[in-house]
Amino acid sequence: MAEETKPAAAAPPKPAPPPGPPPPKNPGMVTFTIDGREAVVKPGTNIIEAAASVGVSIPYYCWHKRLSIAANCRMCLVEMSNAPGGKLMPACQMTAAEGVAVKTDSPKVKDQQRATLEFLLVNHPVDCPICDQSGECKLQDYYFQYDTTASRLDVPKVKLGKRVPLGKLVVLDQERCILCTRCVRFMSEVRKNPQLGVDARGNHSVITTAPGQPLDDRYSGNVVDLCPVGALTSTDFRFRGRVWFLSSARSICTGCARGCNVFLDYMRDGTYRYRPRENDQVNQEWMCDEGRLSYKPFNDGRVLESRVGKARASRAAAVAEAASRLRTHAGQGTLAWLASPAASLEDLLAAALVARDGLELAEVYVGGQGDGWQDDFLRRADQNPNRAGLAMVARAFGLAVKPASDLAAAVAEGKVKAVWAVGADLATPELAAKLARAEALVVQAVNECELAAAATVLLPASPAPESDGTFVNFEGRPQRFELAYWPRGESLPHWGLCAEVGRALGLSSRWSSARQVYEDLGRRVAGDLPGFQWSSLPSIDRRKGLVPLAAGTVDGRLPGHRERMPLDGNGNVEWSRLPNP
Amino acid sequence: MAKESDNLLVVPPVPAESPLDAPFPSKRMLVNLGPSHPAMHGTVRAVVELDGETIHGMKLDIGFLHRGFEKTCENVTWTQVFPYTDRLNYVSSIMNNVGYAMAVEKLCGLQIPERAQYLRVITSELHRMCDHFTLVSAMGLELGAMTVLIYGMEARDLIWDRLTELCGARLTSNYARVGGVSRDVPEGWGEKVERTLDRAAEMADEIDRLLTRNRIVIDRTRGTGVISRADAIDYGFTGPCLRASGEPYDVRKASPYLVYDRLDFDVPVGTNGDNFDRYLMRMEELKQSDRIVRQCFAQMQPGAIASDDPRFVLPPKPEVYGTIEGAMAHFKIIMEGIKVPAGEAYAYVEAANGELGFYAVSDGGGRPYKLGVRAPGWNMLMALPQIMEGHMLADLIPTFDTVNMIGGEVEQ
Amino acid sequence: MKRFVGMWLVIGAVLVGLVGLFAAFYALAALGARGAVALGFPGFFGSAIVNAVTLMAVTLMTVAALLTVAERKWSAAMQDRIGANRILVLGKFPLGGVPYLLADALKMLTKESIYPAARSKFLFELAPVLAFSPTFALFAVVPVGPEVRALGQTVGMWVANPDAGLLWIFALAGLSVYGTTLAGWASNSRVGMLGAVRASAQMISYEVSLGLSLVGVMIAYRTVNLQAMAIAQGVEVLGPVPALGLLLQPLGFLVFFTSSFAETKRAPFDLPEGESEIVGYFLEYSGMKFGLLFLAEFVEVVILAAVTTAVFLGGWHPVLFEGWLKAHLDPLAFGAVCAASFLAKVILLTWLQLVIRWLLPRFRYDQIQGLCWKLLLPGALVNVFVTAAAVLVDPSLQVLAWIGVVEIVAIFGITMAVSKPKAAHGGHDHGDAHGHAAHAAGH
Amino acid sequence: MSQAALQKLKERFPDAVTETYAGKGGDDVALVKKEAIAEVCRFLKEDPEMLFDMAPYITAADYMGSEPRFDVVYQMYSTKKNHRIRLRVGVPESDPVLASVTPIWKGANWYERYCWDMYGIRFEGHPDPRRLYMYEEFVGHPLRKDYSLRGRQPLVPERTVDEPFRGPGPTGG
Amino acid sequence: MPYQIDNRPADTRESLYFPEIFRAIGLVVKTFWRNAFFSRDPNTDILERDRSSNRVTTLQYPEEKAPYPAGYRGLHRLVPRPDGSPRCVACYMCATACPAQCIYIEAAEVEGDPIEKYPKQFVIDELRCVVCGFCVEACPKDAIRMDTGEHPAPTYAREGQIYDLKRLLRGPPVSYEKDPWLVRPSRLTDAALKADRAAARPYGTQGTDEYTQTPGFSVRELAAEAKARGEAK
Repeated sequence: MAEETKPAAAAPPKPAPPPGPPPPKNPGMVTFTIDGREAVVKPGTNIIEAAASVGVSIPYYCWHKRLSIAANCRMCLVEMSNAPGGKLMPACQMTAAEGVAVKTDSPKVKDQQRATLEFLLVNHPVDCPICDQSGECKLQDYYFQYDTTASRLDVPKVKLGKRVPLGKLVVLDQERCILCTRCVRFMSEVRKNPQLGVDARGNHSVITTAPGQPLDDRYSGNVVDLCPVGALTSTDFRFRGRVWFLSSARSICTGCARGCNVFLDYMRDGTYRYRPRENDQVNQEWMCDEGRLSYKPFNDGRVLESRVGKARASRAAAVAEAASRLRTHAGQGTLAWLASPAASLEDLLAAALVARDGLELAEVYVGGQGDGWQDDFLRRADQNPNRAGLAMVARAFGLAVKPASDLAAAVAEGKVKAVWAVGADLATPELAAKLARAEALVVQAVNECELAAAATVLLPASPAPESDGTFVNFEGRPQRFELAYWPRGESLPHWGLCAEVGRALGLSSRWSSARQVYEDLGRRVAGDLPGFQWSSLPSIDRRKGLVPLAAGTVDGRLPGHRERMPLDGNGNVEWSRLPNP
Repeated sequence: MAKESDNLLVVPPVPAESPLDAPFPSKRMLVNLGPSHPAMHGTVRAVVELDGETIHGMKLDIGFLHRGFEKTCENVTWTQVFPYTDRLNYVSSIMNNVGYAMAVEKLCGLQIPERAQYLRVITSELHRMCDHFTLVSAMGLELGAMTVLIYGMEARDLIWDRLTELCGARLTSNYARVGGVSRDVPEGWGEKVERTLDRAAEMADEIDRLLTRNRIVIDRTRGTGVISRADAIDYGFTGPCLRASGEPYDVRKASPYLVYDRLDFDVPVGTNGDNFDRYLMRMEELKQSDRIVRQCFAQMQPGAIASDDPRFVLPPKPEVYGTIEGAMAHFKIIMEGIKVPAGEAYAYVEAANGELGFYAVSDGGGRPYKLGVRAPGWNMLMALPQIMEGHMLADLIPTFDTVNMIGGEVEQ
Repeated sequence: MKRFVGMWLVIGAVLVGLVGLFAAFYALAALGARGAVALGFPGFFGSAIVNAVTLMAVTLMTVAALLTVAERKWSAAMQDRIGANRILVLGKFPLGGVPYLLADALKMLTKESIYPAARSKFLFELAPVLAFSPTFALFAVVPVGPEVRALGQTVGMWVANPDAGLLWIFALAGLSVYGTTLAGWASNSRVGMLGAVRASAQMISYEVSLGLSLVGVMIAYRTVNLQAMAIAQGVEVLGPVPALGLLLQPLGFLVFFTSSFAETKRAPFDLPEGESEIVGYFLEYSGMKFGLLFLAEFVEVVILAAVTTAVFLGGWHPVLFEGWLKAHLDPLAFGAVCAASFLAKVILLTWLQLVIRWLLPRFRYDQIQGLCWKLLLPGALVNVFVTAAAVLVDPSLQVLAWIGVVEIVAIFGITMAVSKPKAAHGGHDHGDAHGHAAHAAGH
Repeated sequence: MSQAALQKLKERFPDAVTETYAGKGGDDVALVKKEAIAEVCRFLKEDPEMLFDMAPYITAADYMGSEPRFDVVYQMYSTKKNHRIRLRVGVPESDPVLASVTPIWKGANWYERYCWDMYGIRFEGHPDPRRLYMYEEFVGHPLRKDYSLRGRQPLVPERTVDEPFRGPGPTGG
Repeated sequence: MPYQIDNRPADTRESLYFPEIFRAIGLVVKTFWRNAFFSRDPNTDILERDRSSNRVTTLQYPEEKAPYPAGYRGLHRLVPRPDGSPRCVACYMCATACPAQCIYIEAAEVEGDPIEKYPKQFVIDELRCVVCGFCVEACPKDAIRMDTGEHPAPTYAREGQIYDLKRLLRGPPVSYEKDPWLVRPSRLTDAALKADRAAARPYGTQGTDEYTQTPGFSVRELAAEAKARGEAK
């Protein structure tokens, strides 16, 4: 901001170009100018990307770098010195050529942009108030950036279907659609499952599925993200919140072992949606519908209070109770540790330390969700995000890994009388019923489930968005996720609960953040995670669409929000002052 | 001010020329005036060291009303700042609105329509009158003359009634907007205002007759709270308090903004820089404001009341209700705030108590990156310990009043 | 117009009521005298006891208490307001705010008394009593009405009639300083202490001019007995004009009135209170103790108005139609009319005090001393010398009366003369909205 | 408005004045090195062609992430010449100390205290370097961009205060 | 042009104190006389009062209320549609524009209606409200107004200041002339709509702000046409 009026560095005077086709300035690369700035790109790069590389943004709707080029929105037209007859050329379709001068801000281009926007808006309904897209809508952005002229509309708008359910997850508003066909191309090119198409002509063109055929692809949710306007919206997120109130955290989908990178959009202490986050090695920028909905357990059916037996107890009392029950069985061979592969690496590290040092255990039983479906695109059969991480931790602490069914058998035989379950997910209810017969069942659970219901001591655990942590996906790739909001209710992340249990057992486990856990114990697994830096999250712009609004409010609070978390002077939560005595 | 750093309790006795003038050896007394005290505007705390009734040291402790104005403004959109500026100098809120709007417009390079400029001047001057009425009547009150207070309040409230008709609220007017003002005048408002001005002038005349030539008032105010012209400038005094010291600096004349250069008004100037001059200054400025408002009504032409730049000004409601273009612009402005071009600007207006400046920094986003307020009362409050040195305790109160420190703006 | 007539009707009714009341008081005093005689005491003994109740406990306290309401209503009328009227009797009648009297008393009595921890315990309790009782006792020597023969007894409308009546007033007025000073000192508060110091300094200074201003009256009437003064003021001196203190001693009146104002510690002499500077000597008091201090002030207002009336405004003489009234009325009725007129004058004076109290700004500590020692005291001294000389020249007071007339005319003339600013200032007077041509030309 | 003054300043202090430019709306701005601020201010006040006699409005801004991090801004006005100038002084986070201009203008006093209070920029030679709004025990400087919006200040325990004005805070001692 | 104020010291006459004091007393006594002895003009518009005999400017508040001017920013209300449902579509613009964050909205979906969205919950915390009027300015539907000419009634408990949908939804269904959402196949005929609008009278007198005085909008007929066309289809 300080530089606003500083004179721009004067460009050095250019030598007169030699006659004839000049040799490439940078061999192997293409050198050309955009708005007077010189750009050097690989051959074959289109103008939009080339322009972006030198900080010039060209508006576009239909172009997408992972889809084929349609050039049908006409928003990206630019002036190119090599265009025949001075025609405006679509920047998405044109590749950079040596020595070409591209102009993106000439009056002609500006006029064209205005004309295109006006055209796109002629039939657009006045739906901003009820449209979920407003706030991250490219029509709004570009209108405000490139047009801002008032309407000259003097004809009725075309009336089309307002609420056409395409599939379970996607609903279409045909009036808002600008027919960029990104969704159509996604279905046919990426999914190779061409369920969407454009029907009819002219004003009556609409996106549609084949008659009687719903959009039931298992990756259909991606078309919602792809849609640059509010035509395709998610039935799941529909009307639940306004996007400018949402903040995003970089997170990892917990739906399967793939570990798709996602933005976790949250408001206050609720998760509102997942949006895929770009990572070429893992998920490009897609995710499956099932994963997209896998945030729901973060909000619903949570265990938020500690229980001893069926009675509510303070967390401190419950931890003491749990420790005393576990202690009586420790070293007797009648105690078992059941770990969930849905817990993060830090959770498991902390738990393993307590299990080995505090409870003198030498084996770990692995619970977790049972297998689901798998395909050759993203989805893995293993529905737990951190099974590989669990294996690493077990190896690091020298614990034998056994399946949960063995534990059920041992409990049934009476060999194991006490179970400490870190994470309560089990493949089948029967397994839970078998475990429930244990004399002492200390469960740290995120959600209410059979095992939680059967627990003799139940401690509330927090899911991924309420802590930092790491998941190791099926390929052994460690992926960090970050804290979105503070733990709800009385809950703590597993590592926090393990720290308390460990302290009650006489260990000196005093971690106050996942980072500390990793710094403390991470070196044990570091050999398995070459090159992994705990603090390095890929730095990607956190939000698409709207920039500000963590959330449009004076003190960072949302409308109607009330203080809940005890924070210290730096805005960090004071764990010691969390609501428990 | 050199004494500021000294410990209050060990101020050495003033050396006397003759033994008879030597101060009576007495123990000094430390008295806390405020933060809750009937005469402390807002919640200022003054620690006064007294020798008998004479002030030998004084320290001011402010911050009891600090609301974090700047921090708050950095976290709301440019538009949402307006209600907060209302609460700076809460007696004359529109001048704060206008000052802030001008700072933002300076950043945006925005020209506002002429009618809006006239409306800003009219409302500013009306609020200046409110402020001055409050001051002179409150000075009466603090000297003990209750009747004067009520007369002043009567006039002020009549003006506030007119402003209510215009902007919908008595005190928190929230009237100016980036690019103009929020509303046009109601039917017949001008004529009503002129009648109100007549009444206000009548009340001012009565206050004048009750106070000005009364010897008790002259004794109490003349020669008390004196600040010399050089000192006043050195302390950064502006407005009536500076002019009372003899320096004819008035932002409206020195660097005319809005339409002040088209209006015919004069700047009264005092000589002594004492309470009496400051009081008289306000009485004179009441008359000048009266002139300005009447001239504005005579000159003002119908027209737009807000700029039509769609980047900064909300589109007209018909467009929002009826067209997608309007709705989108409306949404963009409200969701993200006005995108003020990056840069920094300092805009200043002549508020009731002096130069009110806003130093605004934008990073190109929808919210102020930094918003500093140069509140005129700050400098005058700063000088108070020096002004009061050696005066009597009873003079502190009228001086406090005539420098007219407003807690809202000084403590932000 | 209805209200205009109504107000006068109310005033008339009040006056008539007062006449009736005082007639009753005379009768009661006579009964008391008879009773005393019957018991073998002198008659005035009984009438004094009855008068102590009727005058001091009833009349004085009622007037002082009503003054708290009057202060609100009268100040409201001055300030374009309505004043206290939200307590409605039978849900309908505000009765001019009089019910506030009861509400205030109830409030004062039921409020919690808050004590500063470091007070002087005994003196803190004592101070309000000390402040209240001497002022209260001042009223004992004020002659409210003439001596009248009723029910076979000669009774006066006073509690006591000592020969040294004025000296009693000085003495007791001097005592009331203690209450104020102790209140400020005993509460162990710095601002309270400041108030107390101011109060004592101010009251002691003003007692000097208060006393000196009355010396002239003493010389003129050759007495310090208040009743004798009242009688002396009924004597005609300039034709039909009686020898009122106001006529003989306009300067003395001004000095006395000002000084008595200072004695009551009311604006513009309310430095001990100075609610915008130091909150006053009673800062730490609450509940009924504050109420006593507060009431003491009002009692003082009434009493000093009464003394002023007795000394300067002709005492109980109705002045107008006095001869006619005396000739045509029963002595007791005449006495009642006199007493009522005395009270009417007292009310008029308290009203004047209130007007001044709401109107004028407060002095500063040094200015108040300056006013006393530099203006009032010389004025009073001059007055004493002039009076003495005039009386020496003409014991029939004619010369003194003429001097008084001259003084009154001078005061009136000086008041009506208007000082003009030296430099012409034109164009800025109000009402001349378009008269800015001079300045316009200047641009 | 006062390009001449700006020119003169630049000529007089070629090293200290790193840059001059006309800001938004024609404000004249000079970037001044922090070591020279007192000298520059004294010149501005006393030079017969400058005469910026009115006490400046001093405020600061926190450009977190850029270097120098803080920017102390002086808005000056001359009643004699009726011109204005703005000085901007970059202050690094590592050494947030500036020379005080209170000895030059008395009116700079509270503004400098304000900058200390709100931004943690210290002014050397200031006669009364206390906080302005906040109490002495206040932790942090609220207008810094990294000061938490939703944070809580630690409670100050009750204790005896010997010096009634300063309080028991760290500088009150 | 600067001119000197008249700040001369007190001259001999004035320094006698009493002349100016007597004059001031005279002025006040005159006022006292008028106010005490003549009746008050009870006109609620103070400016219009007859001041020749009595100058009192008091309003006896609960009995006499000064009418709030047309543009007064009073208590909020949500404007109903003619059928009684809120016109609000829960777009959160008001909540976004509110500098005090006093508006809380929960949106829900309307089944089988092109409006699609309505506020299931709309709460204004009047204790947090700073009465700036930005919510009204921000509303793209003319659904929230501050034209009630009232202010929040005092309550003993905080809860009383929490205004929910039920308390907010009131007043006449006045409308900005053009309401594009009315193109939905309403249960209301055009005639009934017209009658409703004719019957509906805004609070207070004629408004002066741009919302109440917006001129007719050219797309109005077009919407009707579109509706007709939709029915024809």
